[in-house]
Amino acid sequence: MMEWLGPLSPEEWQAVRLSLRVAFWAVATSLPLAILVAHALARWRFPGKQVLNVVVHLPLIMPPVVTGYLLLLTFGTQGPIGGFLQAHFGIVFAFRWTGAALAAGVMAFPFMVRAARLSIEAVDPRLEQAAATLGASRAGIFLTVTLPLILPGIVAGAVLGFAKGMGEFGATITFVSNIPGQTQTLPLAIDLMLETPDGESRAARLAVVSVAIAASALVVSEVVARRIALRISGP
Amino acid sequence: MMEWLGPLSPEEWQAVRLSLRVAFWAVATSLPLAILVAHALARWRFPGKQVLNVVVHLPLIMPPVVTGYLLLLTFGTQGPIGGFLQAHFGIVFAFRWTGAALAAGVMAFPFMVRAARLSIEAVDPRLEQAAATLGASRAGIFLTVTLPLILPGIVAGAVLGFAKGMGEFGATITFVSNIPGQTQTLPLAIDLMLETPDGESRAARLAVVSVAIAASALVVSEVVARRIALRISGP
Amino acid sequence: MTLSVALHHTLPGFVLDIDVEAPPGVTALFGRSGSGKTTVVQAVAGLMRPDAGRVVLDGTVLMDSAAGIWVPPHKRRLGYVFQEGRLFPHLTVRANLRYGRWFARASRRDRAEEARVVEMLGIGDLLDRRPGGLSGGEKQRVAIGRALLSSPRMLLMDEPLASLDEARKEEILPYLERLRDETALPILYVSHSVGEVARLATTVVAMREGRVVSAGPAADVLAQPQAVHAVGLSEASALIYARIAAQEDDGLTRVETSAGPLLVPALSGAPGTRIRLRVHAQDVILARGHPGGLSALNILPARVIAVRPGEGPGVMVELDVGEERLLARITRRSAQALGLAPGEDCYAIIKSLASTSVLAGTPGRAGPG
Amino acid sequence: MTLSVALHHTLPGFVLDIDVEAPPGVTALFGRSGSGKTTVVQAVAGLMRPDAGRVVLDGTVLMDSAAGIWVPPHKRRLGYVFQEGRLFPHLTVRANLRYGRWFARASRRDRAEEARVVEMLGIGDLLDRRPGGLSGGEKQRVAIGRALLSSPRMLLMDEPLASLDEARKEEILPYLERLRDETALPILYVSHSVGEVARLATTVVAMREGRVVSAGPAADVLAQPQAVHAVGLSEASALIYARIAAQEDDGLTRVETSAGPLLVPALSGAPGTRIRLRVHAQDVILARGHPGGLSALNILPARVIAVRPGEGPGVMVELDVGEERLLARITRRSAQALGLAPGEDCYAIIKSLASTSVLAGTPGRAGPG
Amino acid sequence: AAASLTDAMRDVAGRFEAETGHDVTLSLAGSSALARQIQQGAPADVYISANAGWMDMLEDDGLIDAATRFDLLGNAIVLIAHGQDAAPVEIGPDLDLGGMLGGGRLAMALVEAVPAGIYGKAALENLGLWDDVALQVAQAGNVRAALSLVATGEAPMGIVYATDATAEDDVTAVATFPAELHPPIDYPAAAVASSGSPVTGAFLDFLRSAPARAAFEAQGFTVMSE
Ligand SMILES: Nc1ncnc2c1ncn2[C@@H]1O[C@H](COP(=O)(O)OP(=O)(O)OP(=O)(O)O)[C@@H](O)[C@H]1O
Ligand SMILES: Nc1ncnc2c1ncn2[C@@H]1O[C@H](COP(=O)(O)OP(=O)(O)OP(=O)(O)O)[C@@H](O)[C@H]1O
Ligand SMILES: [Mg+2]
Ligand SMILES: [Mg+2]
Repeated sequence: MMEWLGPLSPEEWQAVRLSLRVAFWAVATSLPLAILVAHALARWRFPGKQVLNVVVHLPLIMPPVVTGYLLLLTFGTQGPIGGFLQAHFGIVFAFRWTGAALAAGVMAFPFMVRAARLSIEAVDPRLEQAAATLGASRAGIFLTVTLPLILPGIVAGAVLGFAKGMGEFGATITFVSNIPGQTQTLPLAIDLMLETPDGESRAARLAVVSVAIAASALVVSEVVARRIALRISGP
Repeated sequence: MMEWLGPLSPEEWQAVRLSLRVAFWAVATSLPLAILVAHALARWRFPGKQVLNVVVHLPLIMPPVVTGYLLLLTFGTQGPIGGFLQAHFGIVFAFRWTGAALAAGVMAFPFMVRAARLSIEAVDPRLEQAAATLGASRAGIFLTVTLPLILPGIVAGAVLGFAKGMGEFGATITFVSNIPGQTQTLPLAIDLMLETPDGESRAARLAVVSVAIAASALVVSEVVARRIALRISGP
Repeated sequence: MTLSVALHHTLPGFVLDIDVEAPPGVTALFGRSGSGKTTVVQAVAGLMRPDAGRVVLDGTVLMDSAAGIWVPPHKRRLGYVFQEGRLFPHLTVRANLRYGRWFARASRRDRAEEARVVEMLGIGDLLDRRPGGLSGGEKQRVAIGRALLSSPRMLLMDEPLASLDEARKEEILPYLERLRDETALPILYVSHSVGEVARLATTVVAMREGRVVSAGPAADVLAQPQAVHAVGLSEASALIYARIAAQEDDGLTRVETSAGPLLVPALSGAPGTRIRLRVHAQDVILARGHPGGLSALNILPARVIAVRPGEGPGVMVELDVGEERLLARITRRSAQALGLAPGEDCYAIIKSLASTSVLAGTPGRAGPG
Repeated sequence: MTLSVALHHTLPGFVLDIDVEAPPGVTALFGRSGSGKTTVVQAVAGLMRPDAGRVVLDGTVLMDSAAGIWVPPHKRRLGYVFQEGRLFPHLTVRANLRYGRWFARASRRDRAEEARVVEMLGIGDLLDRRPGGLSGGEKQRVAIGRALLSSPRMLLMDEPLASLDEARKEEILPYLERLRDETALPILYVSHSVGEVARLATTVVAMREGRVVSAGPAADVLAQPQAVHAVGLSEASALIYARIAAQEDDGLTRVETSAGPLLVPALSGAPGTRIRLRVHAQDVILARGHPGGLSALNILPARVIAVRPGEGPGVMVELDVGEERLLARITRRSAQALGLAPGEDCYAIIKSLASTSVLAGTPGRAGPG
Repeated sequence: AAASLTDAMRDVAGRFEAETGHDVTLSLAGSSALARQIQQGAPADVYISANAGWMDMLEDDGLIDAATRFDLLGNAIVLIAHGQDAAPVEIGPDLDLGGMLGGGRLAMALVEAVPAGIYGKAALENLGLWDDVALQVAQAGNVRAALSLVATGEAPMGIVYATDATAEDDVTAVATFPAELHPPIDYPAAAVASSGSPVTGAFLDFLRSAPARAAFEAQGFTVMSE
């Protein structure tokens, strides 16, 4: 029981820090792409739109292990993209925290796209038209009208993605394994503890930490989103 | 290679049917609650709103294994709720497909709530006010104005939930184990194949089936949602 | 039914503070943009909770901040025509029109009433369409119909006719007059058009920066200098009461006023029906002697009560004609040339009787005196 | 700059089919609700793609379905005041006003211009607020300001003043007149108010059910019977041209018309400035002999051209006064009593000169003849 | 290394580091995931599998240095029951397993995939009991999950590794399956073929050393003698 109250071990701290880093970068790097894809799905017309839509949702549909395995096949050092990136840019995903971030980003992607898309669809196209008559180009309209109006939805989506990134397990362990200090995020650490005799209470403690972090992010995002929404509808 | 072309084995068919049933019921039973919770989060004011919000998101934040474990502790035959339901209503979740549906529903819940909530927040409250002046009570307003207006978002959320239900693995196996014909959904069957040396090709085949089903649902939902949206904004 | 509204509400940069009693009939809220008219209407509808206040409709307390009474909007049964449409985008025009009936306790109004409203508003062709593709004026007409058909206890209309053409207004105004007179439905009416107000209003409440500058019977307020300020000088007018005497052969109607007979364009109404005429101050020409050989048919003997100089080259001459009061806006130059001064007699030539409204339902005169 | 618009577009239950040329100045689109005015404006702005058509602004082809030319809306540089506001809810009023400048190639208009517009629209107090809490009229004023300040090549205004009070209109209309005259900014103006149209429009296009029923110089169209129908009988009026002669001591301005001098309320403008007067048919009284002792200062000799009977008890008398044409709406009874017939001489007594607008920038008369 | 070796391997790795000064990076996941990662070029030096099958597969693919392969550890599987003091039973063909379950579930790890499940199924088959209970088996994702099912009482009985059974208070190992009933439970270790590290061999040797043996035995494993 003392364990409950005691401070986290250095290794546990490491997992916490790593999870934060992984979830943050997962969201930070994939969010812009998610918004772009959401905009395309909501407002553009192009052939293959439905295909793009399905591809975006794949990580959600497939068992995470399959996603992780596919990531391993494509972004591993032997994979076509992974090999290319390693050869030309020195970017390695395999068994690095970057790979964990990639896995978390991929898994969180559908949620961010969904949130952004629902928000974009709720923007009154007549406002965008008004912006066009005032001289704003498509990109200008997006940056000055659409984006500010969907910010609450984006914040919601980002936090959803962050939470998902904090909790992502299956694809991560399949893709980059469980290497303490490098790819052992909180969920992996928790899982490992659950696999270990007597690990439950330590696992529970880490789970609480994990939940606390994601919950704080959630609450903060609520406040931020509400403030933005108020600014839009308020005086 | 022949395997690729051959028909699914009876056991695989069973997994497909089971997955469909599980995902369908997971969505069907939790969607109304998700809409209610989304409405509460979007429009009501009550103490503990943030707590509810965090609770709703827990399945997303926690590693699925932990969620499954918690489900086992509460909805298992020995758990407080599971025991109660079994004693008074004869409802058993443990090691049944109903348990798989429960796990899928719980895991899909945050997505459905998010989608419904974003849609509700996009409904112009002035329309709801107008309905009130015309004599509609809070429930009347919800049913005649809010709900029809958020239908596209609800459809999107439901399909997201369905896709998640089709892909849910960690919580399901932890809660109801892998019992062929009873709880062995597609992801569990795929996982089993992946755990077996040389199981990849069979796993891939099932993964394709799984993706095809969810993708069809996605495409159909897109069409439905677009039609509803057109009806709203169109002539 | 009477409506009494006392409100106090503070917004950043704007304080609403009013206390008005509206007798039965149409109460017009009048005032410049941003003076708080919509805010008042919203408070009556229950869509805005004022810091403090009390709203009583015909003895029913709709809200009373002191007593903690708050009737929710859907129980108030007020038909609200919003300044900005607010049609339900997912419903057809027909379903929009019938929306209120779904919730009305009794569906008092029947199909015939619906058909009549649809016909009057000219929206018969739109019934199966959705609001998305309607033109601005079409939307507004559907919104009016929706409020009318919700069996309201009172109508709240916020600039309902602003986006409509004159011809359409001419079709809707008589309907509102009938509502006022025949069904005695109280109406709170916001408008910038003095024409509409003069024609419809029993009571006028002139507002300015959240306060009431003058309130009272339409005839009195519209003739008041401070109200005239709110109204705009060129719109100043007098309301005089008359009684239909006879329908003449050539389509004119002869009415009897306390100052003598007048001929007005055809008015429906049996002899004896009480009516109200709006006489634009700008439409009155004054003459010292009785002028002959003019195309103007209406010439009334009058006595000058006052000559009020304005800011510009004009003066406002207040006249006694019989028991009525008339306003004439003429140039100072003419006033001097004609030697008009209080007590002098003259003739008022009335060119056009801008709006005439039948007052069938109003028992007796609605003003003091 | 001239605008030429030819459009053909089919909607379920509505066919738009127009082809109009608009010379420089203000072109008013006039017609009943649902006649297709907004659709035309949207096509000009590029917010609607007609089935077929061609829009040319001053030589620049904005769209041509036959040639496959399509200039996207943001490259057209048209300042559009929408019928329904469309302010950006996330931006302050100030940012809304400046929005167009962010994208204007050159920020031609400076701070002074902005201050002037803000002052004219009376929105100085609102600059730091967001549109959410603005009143209906305030929103509309900001929308006008936003369009004005976007350095447009042309203004498209869809009922811009509908929700404003008379006093505010009186502040905005002169500004629009100045724009028309001084900067020669072409304006496509939709309005239901004949007053506004008569005052502003160089050209009037009367529409009905998606078609043009008459188009041409304002003076001509507003006097036409079929246009009068679109306008509403009570709004029929003539436009006559005049030149400022002198400013009198008592605040009146003496203007010279081809038929003789008239006195009008103070008009700014140097002697010699060309102006246009709108004379409401209803404001004209006719007399056989020269009437004396009247408060009306403006009496012009006239000759009857035609006496057109209407549907009711009234007739429309068309008159020659000097080189101008005047309309008088009087009762049939008076017409008979006075023996008015084509060719007869009489006097036209003009009570009020409803709207007068200065035509400083217009070189010569804008109509044919 | 296989996830089930977590604590033992941490201990061993710590001792190795202390002794030699070399850093050891542990990658702990399911044997299958690790095998696939090695297939995809994971920069691993030593692979310790909980399942000979995956090691065989890598060996067939030439991804491990077959010469270095040896069976590191052994384990036993036990029958466990819920509760602190369930009565011991005798394993034999006439064991009334169905009766003991009383309609409840027999918790095992995946019987087709996870070694503990495979061994358990083999043992039951050899006893002729499999067909009786096959429909009552709840296959958990791993041994620990099966253990949890019994610990919570969700399943009255289960089959797990002896090493796991000792860890849980709420279960009692009521019998140990004789080793001859199932294929040998071994944890093979081998050097990965692509390993470039000079200390790979030293580490493999260390795994067989006395300190390592002590560490493994402390966790309940039997260390296979050469
Ligand atoms: N949330 C708010 N914060 C600050 N001021 C507000 C807010 N809401 C309304 N106001 C101000 O209150 C005043 C009254 O608004 P209201 O809508 O009642 O005006 P109105 O008389 O209806 O005007 P209009 O004729 O333009 O519709 C306006 O000046 C408006 O800017
Ligand atoms: N999508 C559509 N489908 C069918 N009819 C349409 C559609 N969009 C517009 N219309 C019709 O086209 C006609 C012209 O509309 P428009 O908005 O141009 O009218 P308007 O002249 O601006 O009227 P108002 O003065 O009321 O604003 C209307 O009758 C309208 O109902
Ligand atoms: Mg208002
Ligand atoms: Mg329009």
